[in-house]
Amino acid sequence: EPAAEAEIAAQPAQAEQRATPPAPTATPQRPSAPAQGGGEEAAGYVTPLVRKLASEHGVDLSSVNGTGVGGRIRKQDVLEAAERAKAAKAAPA
Amino acid sequence: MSEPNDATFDIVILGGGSGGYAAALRAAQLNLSVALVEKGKLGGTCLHNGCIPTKALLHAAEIADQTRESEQFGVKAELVGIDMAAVNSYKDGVVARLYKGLQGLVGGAKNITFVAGAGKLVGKNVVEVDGKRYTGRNVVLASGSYAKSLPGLEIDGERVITSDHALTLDRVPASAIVLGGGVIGVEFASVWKSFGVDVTIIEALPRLVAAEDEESSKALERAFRKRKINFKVGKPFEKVEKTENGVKVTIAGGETVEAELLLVAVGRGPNTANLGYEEQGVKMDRGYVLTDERLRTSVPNVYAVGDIVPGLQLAHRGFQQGIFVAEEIAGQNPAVIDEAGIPRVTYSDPELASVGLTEAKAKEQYGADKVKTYNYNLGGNGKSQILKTAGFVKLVRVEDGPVVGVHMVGARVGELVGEAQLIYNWEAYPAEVAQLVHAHPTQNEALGEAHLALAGKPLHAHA
Amino acid sequence: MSEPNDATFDIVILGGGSGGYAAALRAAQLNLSVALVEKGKLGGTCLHNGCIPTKALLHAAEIADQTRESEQFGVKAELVGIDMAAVNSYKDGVVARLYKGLQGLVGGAKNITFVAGAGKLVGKNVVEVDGKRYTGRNVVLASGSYAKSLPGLEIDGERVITSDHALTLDRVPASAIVLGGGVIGVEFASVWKSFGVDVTIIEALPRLVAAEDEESSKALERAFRKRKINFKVGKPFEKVEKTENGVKVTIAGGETVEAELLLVAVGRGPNTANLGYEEQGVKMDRGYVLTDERLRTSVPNVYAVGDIVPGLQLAHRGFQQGIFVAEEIAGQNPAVIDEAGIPRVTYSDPELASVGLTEAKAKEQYGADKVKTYNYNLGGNGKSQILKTAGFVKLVRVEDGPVVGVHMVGARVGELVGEAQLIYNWEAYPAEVAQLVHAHPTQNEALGEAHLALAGKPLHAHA
Ligand SMILES: Cc1cc2nc3c(=O)[nH]c(=O)nc-3n(C[C@H](O)[C@H](O)[C@H](O)COP(=O)(O)OP(=O)(O)OC[C@H]3O[C@@H](n4cnc5c(N)ncnc54)[C@H](O)[C@@H]3O)c2cc1C
Ligand SMILES: Cc1cc2nc3c(=O)[nH]c(=O)nc-3n(C[C@H](O)[C@H](O)[C@H](O)COP(=O)(O)OP(=O)(O)OC[C@H]3O[C@@H](n4cnc5c(N)ncnc54)[C@H](O)[C@@H]3O)c2cc1C
Repeated sequence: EPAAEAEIAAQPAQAEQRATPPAPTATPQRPSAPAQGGGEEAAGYVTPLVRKLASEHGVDLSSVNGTGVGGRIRKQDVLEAAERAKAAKAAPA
Repeated sequence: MSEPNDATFDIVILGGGSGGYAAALRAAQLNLSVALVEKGKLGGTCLHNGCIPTKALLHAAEIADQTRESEQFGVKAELVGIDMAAVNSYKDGVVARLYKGLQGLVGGAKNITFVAGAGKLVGKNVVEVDGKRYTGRNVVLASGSYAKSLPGLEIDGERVITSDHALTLDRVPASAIVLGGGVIGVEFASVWKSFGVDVTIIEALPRLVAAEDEESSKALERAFRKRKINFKVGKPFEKVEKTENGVKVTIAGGETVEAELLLVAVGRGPNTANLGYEEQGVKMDRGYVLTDERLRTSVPNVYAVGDIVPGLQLAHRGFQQGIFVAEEIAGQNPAVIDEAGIPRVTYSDPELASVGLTEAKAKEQYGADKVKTYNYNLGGNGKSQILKTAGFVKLVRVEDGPVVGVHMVGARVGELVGEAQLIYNWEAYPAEVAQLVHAHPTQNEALGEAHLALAGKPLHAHA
Repeated sequence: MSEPNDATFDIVILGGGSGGYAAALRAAQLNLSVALVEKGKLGGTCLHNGCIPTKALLHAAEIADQTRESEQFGVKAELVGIDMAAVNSYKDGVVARLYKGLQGLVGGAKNITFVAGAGKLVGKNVVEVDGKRYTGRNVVLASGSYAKSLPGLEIDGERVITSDHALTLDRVPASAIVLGGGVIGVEFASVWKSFGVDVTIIEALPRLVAAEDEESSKALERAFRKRKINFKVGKPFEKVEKTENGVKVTIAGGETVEAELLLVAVGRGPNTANLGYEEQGVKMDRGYVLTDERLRTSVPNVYAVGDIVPGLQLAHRGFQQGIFVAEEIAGQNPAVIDEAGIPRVTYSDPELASVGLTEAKAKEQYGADKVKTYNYNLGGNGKSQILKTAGFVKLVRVEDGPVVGVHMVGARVGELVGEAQLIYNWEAYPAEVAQLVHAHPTQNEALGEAHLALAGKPLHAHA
């Protein structure tokens, strides 16, 4: 048997597994919204650029639903939250 | 939290490599009690047979090359030769020092019980070592990987060897064939060429380091051609025969290559056979342990980390996963790891470094019309000119969006991946990096220049 | 916007160094018409007599050292000697290639008119060159700096020299005294020692590289002591006398040092005398041009950039200021530059790199009880062990706040400053960096480890 087949097979197979994560064997659970401020004890995932953007737009990160990998809050999420807040304010009481 | 007085631990970890020991150290910090089972040496593959010894060889290789080419820089020197015994004692010295440091860290953690011996999962929460049972409220599988071979290709440790043997070679061979043009293969090819070996790489896939961006492969191939490292890509291996003084390899189409030895570097297989995983109900696929994104296996409270989990086989992925699992068990609810955000370095000469998506992957994910790239040639980078290295920094971005891939080729670019890692993981836009003008003259300046150009304001570059 | 048909430009720039040409290139991109006046060579000090040639010498020095110490790595080699003519032709080759590239960039920009000759500000918006007047809606002063001396210390270019002469020296002196332990002084001392020169640094301030964090100075001094680079700190220079074959320097207290030559590296003075600045009403202070944070001088529409503006005298600060001014004139309202966010690198062996505040400055600014630091020793960093370098990564943070200073010492750490620059300027918290595990084994991993430790979760470090 041409042994090299195995090599060809091995790498793409791994790559594939990478692209499509193995079927979850337990219910995947979304991490709770990252804590603000990046305190050491805080779990979750905040990035400085998102934090800055949030503070510029007065967005409370704990109220933002992250759409990035594993629930990471993306810039887009912050901008959308800011838009919603603006719209809500503009809307008649 | 609890003490192992009833031989029950918060966590029993099977394997003391990058993934296992990182989990143990982080768990201990979080006041969890740990049994860390290791049959070989604490530190595992990376420290003893992987990352560290190979990078020591690569540095000795760099020194050999610089000495050989020193006249270009005005330094008159003569390369007398490679003293392999001395190279090995340098390499072993580095490993020994780091090993001692690691032993100090693990030994100094009061709530880690180090268990020397081969362990087996004999219950869903029990690891047995030499007849003694260690029960854990949680178990972490971290048994690592081994150098694979191909069917019918027998490793004899003399003429047909793996990286394990290559790392303890007591001589510089006259010639070598490297089977496999992945990271490990090109690193050894690079070392050997610098040591004066006539090297040929054989790779079944159409390019070297095929997991990298296509432009990176092309640049590496160009550099290797210049270094007179032979390679044959796109042609699978067919067979190897012993000759009087070495080996003869036949590849598809009938072409043969002869050399003193053959290094088999066709990948690493998960070290999971006969360890009781399947018997205890852990779901597996071709020997790999399947987990969800929180590294849980199919058995409750049993986690897996490192090379046995499908994905990138890298030491720092093991560290990150080990830390993740410890924090998860401690109830800290850590953020899921983005596999694409893990930096990748190939330490050959030239080095390759990347993080995020290749151009091809980004186009697949976002659509070809939504992806923009910029390639900054190191020809415009002063420090790279000083080092006389060639290469580039290539950025992949989403239109009106962040940088989603960074790909670099050139001497020493591995060190630039730390910055690239922040850019990718923090989803920076080119303009956010561009406003920070980098130190002159550095190589990291090339990363800055690439962002300046992609932000529409090139400095030392044409638009 | 406008064409220079009536000899009126959007911007007239006086000086084609780092600050001036960056302003010109950015302005041209923004469709402004530019007259760029340069009396010497486009590229200025940095390209021709500063950054680039010194770093070429430092790389030749690195090669010499590595060859000398190659046996430690198992490479048997013999250092025959330094061929200064060859070193210089390597150095000049690098400069020439980059010069050509820069000329291409400036020459290729349609709306930049390059004016060769010495300019003088003869009106608030007029620069005269060889009798010809160039009028600008805006003027940018970018005339740079020159090597200063001390009162009574005469530069003869033979035995008492500045960096300009040191860069064209056609021999390796047997011994040298370096007056000034700042960046330029320690870089030359480092080069010469590697070339085999017996070097003594004399510095009036109490430590070498006194602008850096005190721990960085200490580490550099320790390393220099090990390299047998002599230095005397805290004692001002008193006088120099010629001896039969060289010079004799007397320092405060009467101690004398003799050597073949004396390099005067006591700082750079602004090149602003007799250029018409004061006559046109530009406010100055001891020769420096005063500006506000938007780089406006006291005369409307006259800006200043680079070494003539008080602050860090660094090429990339000049780039950044040049870009800023061009964008400001184009009405883009760029963000003010944070001077502390500009990275600083000393390219000696070992290298020093820093960004943000020193520990002392941070304590001054935030209060001593509000500042936390962490010093990660490179002894725990695999790649640094492989390079056999010593040093550290030190972080300075505000309690419950961001990292406000990063200080690094060790071979090649200059390349890590790109990442440090993002951390400081993006105001990252230690935990935000700590969640990204760095590539193993790299030196940038040490930056990661320091953040892990400061975030309370050390990996390869004791807490
Ligand atoms: C030549 C080479 C070079 C490499 N270079 C790099 C590099 O530069 N950078 C990088 O990031 N990665 C590199 N790697 C990959 C890296 O070494 C691995 O990704 C990493 O070691 C995986 O960690 P791990 O904990 O999963 O497994 P391992 O490090 O393999 O550790 C597993 C441990 O488990 C132990 N074990 C196994 N079974 C049992 C048992 N039954 N009982 C008790 N103990 C057991 C083993 O003895 C071993 O110590 C390299 C690998 C190789 C081979
Ligand atoms: C030895 C040495 C090493 C250095 N190393 C580094 C380093 O590694 N990294 C770093 O960041 N910085 C380094 N510097 C500092 C760096 O060179 C300066 O900060 C930078 O060059 C300043 O740029 P500039 O545009 O203000 O001035 P300059 O580069 O000095 O340019 C000013 C230009 O104006 C021209 N000019 C002056 N007067 C007139 C006139 N009347 N008419 C026409 N033209 C005129 C000059 O000819 C010159 O070309 C180094 C400096 C030295 C001396």
